[in-house]
Amino acid sequence: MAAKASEIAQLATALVRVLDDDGRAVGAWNPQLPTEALVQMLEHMLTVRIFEDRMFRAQRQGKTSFFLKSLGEEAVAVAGTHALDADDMTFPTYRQPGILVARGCSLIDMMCQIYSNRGDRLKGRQLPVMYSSRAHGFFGISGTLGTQCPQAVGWAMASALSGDTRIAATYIGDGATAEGDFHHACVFAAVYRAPVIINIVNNQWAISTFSGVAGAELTSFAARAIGYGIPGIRVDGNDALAVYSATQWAAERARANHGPTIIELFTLRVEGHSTSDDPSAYRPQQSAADWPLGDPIDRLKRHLNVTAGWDDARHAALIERITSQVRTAQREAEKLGSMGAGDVLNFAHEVSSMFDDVYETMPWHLVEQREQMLAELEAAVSCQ
Amino acid sequence: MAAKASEIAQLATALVRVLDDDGRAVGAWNPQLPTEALVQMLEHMLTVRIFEDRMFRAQRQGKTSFFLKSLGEEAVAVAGTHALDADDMTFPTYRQPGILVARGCSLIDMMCQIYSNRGDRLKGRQLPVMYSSRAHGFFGISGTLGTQCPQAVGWAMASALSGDTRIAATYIGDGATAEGDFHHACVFAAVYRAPVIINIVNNQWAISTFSGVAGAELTSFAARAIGYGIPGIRVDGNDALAVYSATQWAAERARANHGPTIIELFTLRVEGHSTSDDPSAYRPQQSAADWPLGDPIDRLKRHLNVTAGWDDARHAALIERITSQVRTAQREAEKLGSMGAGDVLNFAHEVSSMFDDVYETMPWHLVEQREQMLAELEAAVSCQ
Amino acid sequence: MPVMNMIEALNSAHDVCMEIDPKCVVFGEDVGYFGGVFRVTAGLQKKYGRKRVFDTPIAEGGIVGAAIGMAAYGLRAIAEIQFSDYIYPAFDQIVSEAARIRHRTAGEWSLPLTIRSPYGGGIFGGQTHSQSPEALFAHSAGMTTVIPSNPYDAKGLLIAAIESNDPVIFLEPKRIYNGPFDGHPERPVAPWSKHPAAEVPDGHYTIPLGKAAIARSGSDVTVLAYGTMVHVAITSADEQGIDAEVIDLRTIVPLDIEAIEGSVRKTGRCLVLHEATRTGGFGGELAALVQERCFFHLEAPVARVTGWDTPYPHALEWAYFPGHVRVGLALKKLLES
Amino acid sequence: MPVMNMIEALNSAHDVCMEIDPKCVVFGEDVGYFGGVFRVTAGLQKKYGRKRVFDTPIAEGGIVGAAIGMAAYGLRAIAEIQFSDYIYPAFDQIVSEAARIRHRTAGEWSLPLTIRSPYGGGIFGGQTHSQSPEALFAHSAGMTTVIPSNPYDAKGLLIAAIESNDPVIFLEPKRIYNGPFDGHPERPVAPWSKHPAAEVPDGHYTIPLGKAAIARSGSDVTVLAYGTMVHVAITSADEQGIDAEVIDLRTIVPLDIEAIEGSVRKTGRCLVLHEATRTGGFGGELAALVQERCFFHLEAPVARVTGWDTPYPHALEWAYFPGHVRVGLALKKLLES
Ligand SMILES: Cc1ncc(C[n+]2csc(CCOP(=O)(O)OP(=O)(O)O)c2C)c(N)n1
Ligand SMILES: Cc1ncc(C[n+]2csc(CCOP(=O)(O)OP(=O)(O)O)c2C)c(N)n1
Ligand SMILES: [Mg+2]
Ligand SMILES: [Mg+2]
Repeated sequence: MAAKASEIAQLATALVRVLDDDGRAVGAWNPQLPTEALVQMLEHMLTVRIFEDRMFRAQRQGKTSFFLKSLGEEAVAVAGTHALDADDMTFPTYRQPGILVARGCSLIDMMCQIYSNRGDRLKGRQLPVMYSSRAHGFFGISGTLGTQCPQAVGWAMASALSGDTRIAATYIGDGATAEGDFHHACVFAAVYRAPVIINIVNNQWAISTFSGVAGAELTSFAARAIGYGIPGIRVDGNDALAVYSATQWAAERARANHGPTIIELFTLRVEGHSTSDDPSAYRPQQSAADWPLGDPIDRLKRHLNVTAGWDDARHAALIERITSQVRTAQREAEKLGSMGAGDVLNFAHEVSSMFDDVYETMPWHLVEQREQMLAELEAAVSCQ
Repeated sequence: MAAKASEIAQLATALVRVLDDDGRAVGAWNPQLPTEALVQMLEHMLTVRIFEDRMFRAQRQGKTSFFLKSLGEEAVAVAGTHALDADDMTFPTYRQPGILVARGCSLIDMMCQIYSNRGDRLKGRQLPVMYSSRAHGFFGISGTLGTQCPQAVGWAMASALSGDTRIAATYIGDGATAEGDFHHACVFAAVYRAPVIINIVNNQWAISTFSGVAGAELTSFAARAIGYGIPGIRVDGNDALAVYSATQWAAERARANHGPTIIELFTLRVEGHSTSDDPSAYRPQQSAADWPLGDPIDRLKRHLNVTAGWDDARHAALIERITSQVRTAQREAEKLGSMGAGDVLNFAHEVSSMFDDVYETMPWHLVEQREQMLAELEAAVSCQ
Repeated sequence: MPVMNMIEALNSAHDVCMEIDPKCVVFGEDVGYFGGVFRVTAGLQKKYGRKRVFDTPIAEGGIVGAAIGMAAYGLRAIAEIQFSDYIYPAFDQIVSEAARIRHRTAGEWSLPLTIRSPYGGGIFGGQTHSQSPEALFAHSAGMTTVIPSNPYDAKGLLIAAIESNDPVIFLEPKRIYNGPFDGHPERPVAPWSKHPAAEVPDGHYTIPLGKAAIARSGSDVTVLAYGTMVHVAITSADEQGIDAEVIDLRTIVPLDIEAIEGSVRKTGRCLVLHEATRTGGFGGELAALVQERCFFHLEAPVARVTGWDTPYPHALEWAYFPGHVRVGLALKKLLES
Repeated sequence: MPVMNMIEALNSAHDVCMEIDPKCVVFGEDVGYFGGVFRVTAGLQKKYGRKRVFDTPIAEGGIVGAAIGMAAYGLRAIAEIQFSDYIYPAFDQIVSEAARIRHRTAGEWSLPLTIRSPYGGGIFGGQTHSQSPEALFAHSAGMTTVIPSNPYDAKGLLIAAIESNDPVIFLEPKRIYNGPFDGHPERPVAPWSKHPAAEVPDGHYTIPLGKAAIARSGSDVTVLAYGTMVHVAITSADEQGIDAEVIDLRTIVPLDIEAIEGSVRKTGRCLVLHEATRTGGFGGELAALVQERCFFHLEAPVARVTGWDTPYPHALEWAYFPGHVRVGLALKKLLES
C-alpha cells in the first residue's frame, strides 16, 4: 500500500492496467489471483451479459416497461465487487447489476424486479433495474443521479465511528460527477477520512453527450481527487485484474483507516443509454471488435487462455451453462407474471400495497386514501 | 502570461507573494504599478477599514440590526478590483465591500443600505451589507452562500457568447466552497471556458469552524482547480501587489478567451464573523501585530515607505482625510434615518413598497394583500 | 394551418423566439446536438449554432445558476430540466435566487428566464419520471408557474414565458406530448391531429400568462384543472353526462381568479384536480381560495381529486393516476351533495 | 421542576437521547465545538465527544446526504440546518431520498433521521434568516413535519422525533427560543420563565407526533396555528375578547384531524394562521381539509392570516409579520360574517 502510494500523484491521470495485449498479467498492480477466482469472475461477467441480453429482449417483447444494460462495463462492477468483502456496503447506480450477480443474488429475484411482477420484492414500485437488496449489501437505487454518493460517505462515517470494519463503495457515472452531490461526497469523505471508495464509472457517455460535457477534455475524472487531497487512480475499467487490484488497494486503505479513494474506471457504454434511447442519432455504430479498450470478457478469457489453459470448449460450455440458467430463471420469473402480461389495469400486486412503507405506521390520511382507492377500483370493475 | 503558465501546477499549492518582509516588491509577479496607483489602493483599503469601524460602532449603538467587517481582508477586494476593468462584473459575498469602495461607490449610499433608511436604494429589504449596485458592476448579494458562483459563470458565458470583452469575477469563502454551487461553477467554467475568475477567500474561518472543516488540512483550496483542469493560484491575500498581479494575470487570460482561473486568497478573518458572533467562544484573541501574514494595509504602507517616500505624516493625513469623509458621510446618511431611530413600527420606507418588484407587474393577489396591509396599519394606528 | 403535436408546438415556440431575438439561448442536458430526450429542441442547434443551443453538464443547480447569470447579463435564457423530478437539485437557485433577485436588488436586475420541464405520470416512468412539483413553485413568491394542456396553448404560453421579464417555471405534461389523454390507459393513444387545438400557427403569437381558458362550458359544477387533467376532466364529464364547466388554469401563479369565481358563482359546486400528491398540493390553495371567495354560493364543499400521498408506483401507475373513474365518482358525489 | 427556555429544552432533549442511545449522533454547521449559532447543541460535544457531536462543512446537501447514509447504517442521525432558509440545497436529498427510501426499498431500509432547523421571522434577520418552509415538506409524502411552540413540547416532540424510525423535519420557531411572543414587537421580550410550559422535566418523556394540543379553549371560533403563531393567536383572542379555541397543531403531517374537526364542528368558524407566504402555504391545505370535512358546520368561510407573498423584508419586518392586528381583524371579521 505504501509503495503504491508514492505513485499516487501520477495515477490520477495515468491508466492503471494489468492485462497486456497478449493477455498476460504484468506490472505492480497484478493481483496474483488464483485461477478459480478468475474463472468465477469470468462466470459472473458472462452471467451479467447473458442476463442483460435476455432481459433486453424481454423488454423489446413488451414484457416490461424499460430496461438498461451494462454491456462492456461488466468488469467494473464484477471485478470491483470481488475485491470487496461480502458485507461491505455498496451504493451503486443502475449500471452495476454485476454487484448483485457477483454476490450471488438470485437471477429470478432480479428478473422479478424487472418484470414488476408478483415476485418483485419491491412490489412493483420501482422502475426496472432499480434494484434494492439489503441481503447483498446493495443499497436501493435512486432514479435521481448522484444522491447515493454522500449517502455512501455517511454510511462509511457511521461504520468508522461505530468501530466497524466494513467499508462502503459507491459508483457514479462520468456525467453525474457534475452534480453537487459528488462534490459533497468528496468534501465529506476527505474531511472525515471516511472509509469509502468513490468509483467514477467513465463510460464516456451520458445519454447523448460525451464525457467532454462533464469536463473530460481538460483532465481526467480521477484528477478531481487531487483537489480534495484524496488519492485518485485512473484504471482501465475493461481490465478485470486492474479493477480488482485498484479496488483491493483502496479497500485495504479504507479498512486501515487511511481514508477514501477515488477510482476512475475508464470504460465504454457500448450500446444505447437504455431501451428508451436510440444512440444512432448522436454517435456512430461500433462493433465489439472496435471497443477501444477491448471487450472485458474477451480480455479476461484470453488471460485464462494464456495462463490457465482455458480453451474455447470450456468457454462455450460455461456460456451454455449460464444461458440455460438464465433461461430457466426467466421461465420461473415469468410464472410470477410480467408487466405486459395482462392489461394495464390488471395489477400484479395488491394495489393497496402502495400505501405501505410510506411511513412505519400508516397515518389516517393514507388509510382514508387507501379506502378511497379500493372503492374506486370496485366502481371501475362494476362499470365494465 | 505564457511564462507564468508553466509554473501553474505548483502555483496551486505555493503562495504567490510580491512584498517581502522589508516592504520591497520582488519576483516575477511584481506588477510594477506606478506610485499613484499604489496610493489609491492604500486609500481604498483605509477607507474600507475606517468605514467598517464606524459602521460596526453604529450597530453597537443600536443604529442598525446587523453588521459585518472585512477587517484584515481589505487587500483581497480592493487590490483585486484595481486589476479588473471598471465594467467587469463582480459576484461577491458580503465580505467584499472593498469592491464598491474601489469603484467609487458613495459611502453615503452604502451607509443608507446598512441603516435600511430612506436613502436605501434597496428599500429596507435587505440585511445590512447585502449591497447591490448595478452602476458599480456589483451583483446584489444573497444571504445564501455559494449561489453567486454559478451565476458569475453564466454571466461570463453570456458575455463570451455575445462577443463582449467584459469578464466576471466571483468571490466565495473557504467555508462555502463545500457547497455544490462551487462545484457547479467550476464544472461549467471549465467546460465552457468561461471568462471568469473564481476567487476563494480563505480567511481560515467559517463562523466558528476553521478551514480544516472545509478540507484545508489535506490540500490547498487552489488545488481544487487541478481537478477541473483549470489553472489554480494560491496567493498571499494580505499582499496587495500579489493579489493585483494574480488577478491581472487571470483577467488577461479570461479576456483573451483562455478561460477561467481559480485564485485562492489566503488571509485571515481578524474579528468575529459578524456582530451576531462572539469569537472568544471558539478561538483565542489575536492582536493585529500577530496576524500571520501581516496587516495588508501596513504592508502596502511599508512598501510605499520604502519605494516612494510615503512617510507617517502623509499616512496620518490620509487617515484623517478619510476619517473626516466617513464622518461626514455618516452624518449625511443618518439624516435619512437609521433603523433604531424610531420604534419598530415607524418604517423608513413606504411599507407598501415591499410588494413592488416581486414581479414586473403586480398580480392581483399582491394588489389585494397590499390593500389589506394598508387597512391593517390604519387599524393599528386607530387602536393606539 | 399547420397541425402540430405538443412537442412540435413547443419546438416551434423556441424557433420563433430564437429567430426574432438573438438574445435567446437554449440549453440543458441532451438538449443541443440530440435535441432533448423528448425532442422538444430538435433541430435548433443545427439552425442556430452551438453558441445559442447547447448541451450542459448534468447539474441542474448549475444549469439554473448559470441561467440566472445569463439572464442577469441580458440574455433570454431558456433552460430545460430533463424531468421535473430532477428539478430539486436546482431548487435553491430557483427559490432563493431566481424568484428573489428582482426584489432584493430593487429592480436593478430582472431575470428573463424560462425553466421548462416535462412533468406528470402516465408513461410508466416510475417514481422519478412522473412527479408533479408545481405546488412547490406556487409557494415561491416571484415565480410564475405555467402548465399548458394542448399544442396551441403550449406554443403561445411558451412564447409568452420566454418574453416575460420574470422567471417562469414551464411544466409540460409529458403524457400528452403526443396526444390528448382521456384517462383511459387501456385505450390506444389518440394523436393530436384530431384535436382542434393541434392547429398551430407557424409564426409568433402569445397567450397571456395568468389567464385561464374554459375548456368545456357547463353550468352544474366547475372543475379546475391544468395539464393532462384537463382532458381527463372533459372525458369524465362526458362519460357521466354531467354538465361540468372545465376551467383550464394554464397559469397557476398568478391565477385567473376572475375566471374561477365567475364559474363557481354560476355553478355553486367546484372540483379541483391534480396529479400531484394531495397533501400540500396546489389543490389545497385552490379549494381555500374558492371557499374564501365564493362561500355563500357553494352548495357543497370544494372537492379534490389528486394523486395519492405516496411515491408514484411504477407498475401500479394506473391505480395511482387520478383517472376518469376517480374523477367521475367525485363529480357524481359532488352533484349529489 | 426545572425551568427551561426553548433552547435549553431542546438541548436537554439531545442530551437525554444521547445518554440513552449510543447510536444518536449530532452534527451540522457550527454545531460541535461552538454548540450551534443558537446554542441548541451547546455542551454536547464536550460531554459525548467529537465522534458523536461534530461540525460539518457548509453543504446542506452533504449534511443530509451523509445523514441518510448514517441512518441507513443504523445510527440515529440528528442534523441541524443552521437556518431553514438554507435547507433548499438539501431539498433533493430530503424529498427525493429521505422521504422515499423506506418505500422504494419496500422497507429494507428505514431512516431514523431528524433534521432540525430554526425557522420564522421576528428577529430582523432579513429575507434569508426568516423563512417558513413547512409547506414544502408537508407536500412530500414520507416526511413528518413537526413545529413546537413552547419548551415542554419542544423537548417532548424532539425526543419523539429522534426516536421515530422515519425522517422528521423539526422546525424551531426562533423568535420564541428565548420567550413567548405575543405579536407586539414594541413590547419588551417576556422570558419563558413566567410561562407554565417552561416547566420541563429533566429526564425522558415524549409527546406523540401527530397529536395537536388545545392551547386555549373557546367556543366561538377555532384558530389553527403552530409555532410562534400560537402565541399571537392567544394574545389576539384575549385582546379582542373573543372566545376562540386555539389549536396548536404541533405536527402538521400527519395532522391531528380529529382535534381539528372536533373543534370546528363545535365553533362553526375557523381561522388558519401561518407566517409563511400565503399562496401555496400550508394554510391552503388546512382550509381545504376543514371545508371538506366540516362544510355543513361552517357559518363562514375558513379564513387565513399569513405572511404576504413577498420575500420577508428586513426593515419592514413588522409590516410583514402576521401579528396581533392582522389576526385580531380577521377574528373580528370572521365572527361578524
Ligand atoms: C438528477 C438527475 N438529472 C438527470 C437525470 C436524467 N438522466 C438519467 S441517466 C442520465 C445520464 C447519466 O450519465 P452518467 O452519469 O455518465 O451514467 P451512465 O448512464 O453513463 O452510466 C441522465 C441525464 C437523472 N436521472 N437525475
Ligand atoms: C447556504 C448557506 N448555509 C449556511 C449559511 C449560514 N452562514 C452564513 S456565513 C457562514 C460562514 C461562511 O464562511 P465562509 O464561506 O468561509 O465565509 P466568511 O464568512 O469567512 O467570509 C455560514 C455557515 C448561509 N448563509 N448559507
Ligand atoms: Mg456515463
Ligand atoms: Mg471564511
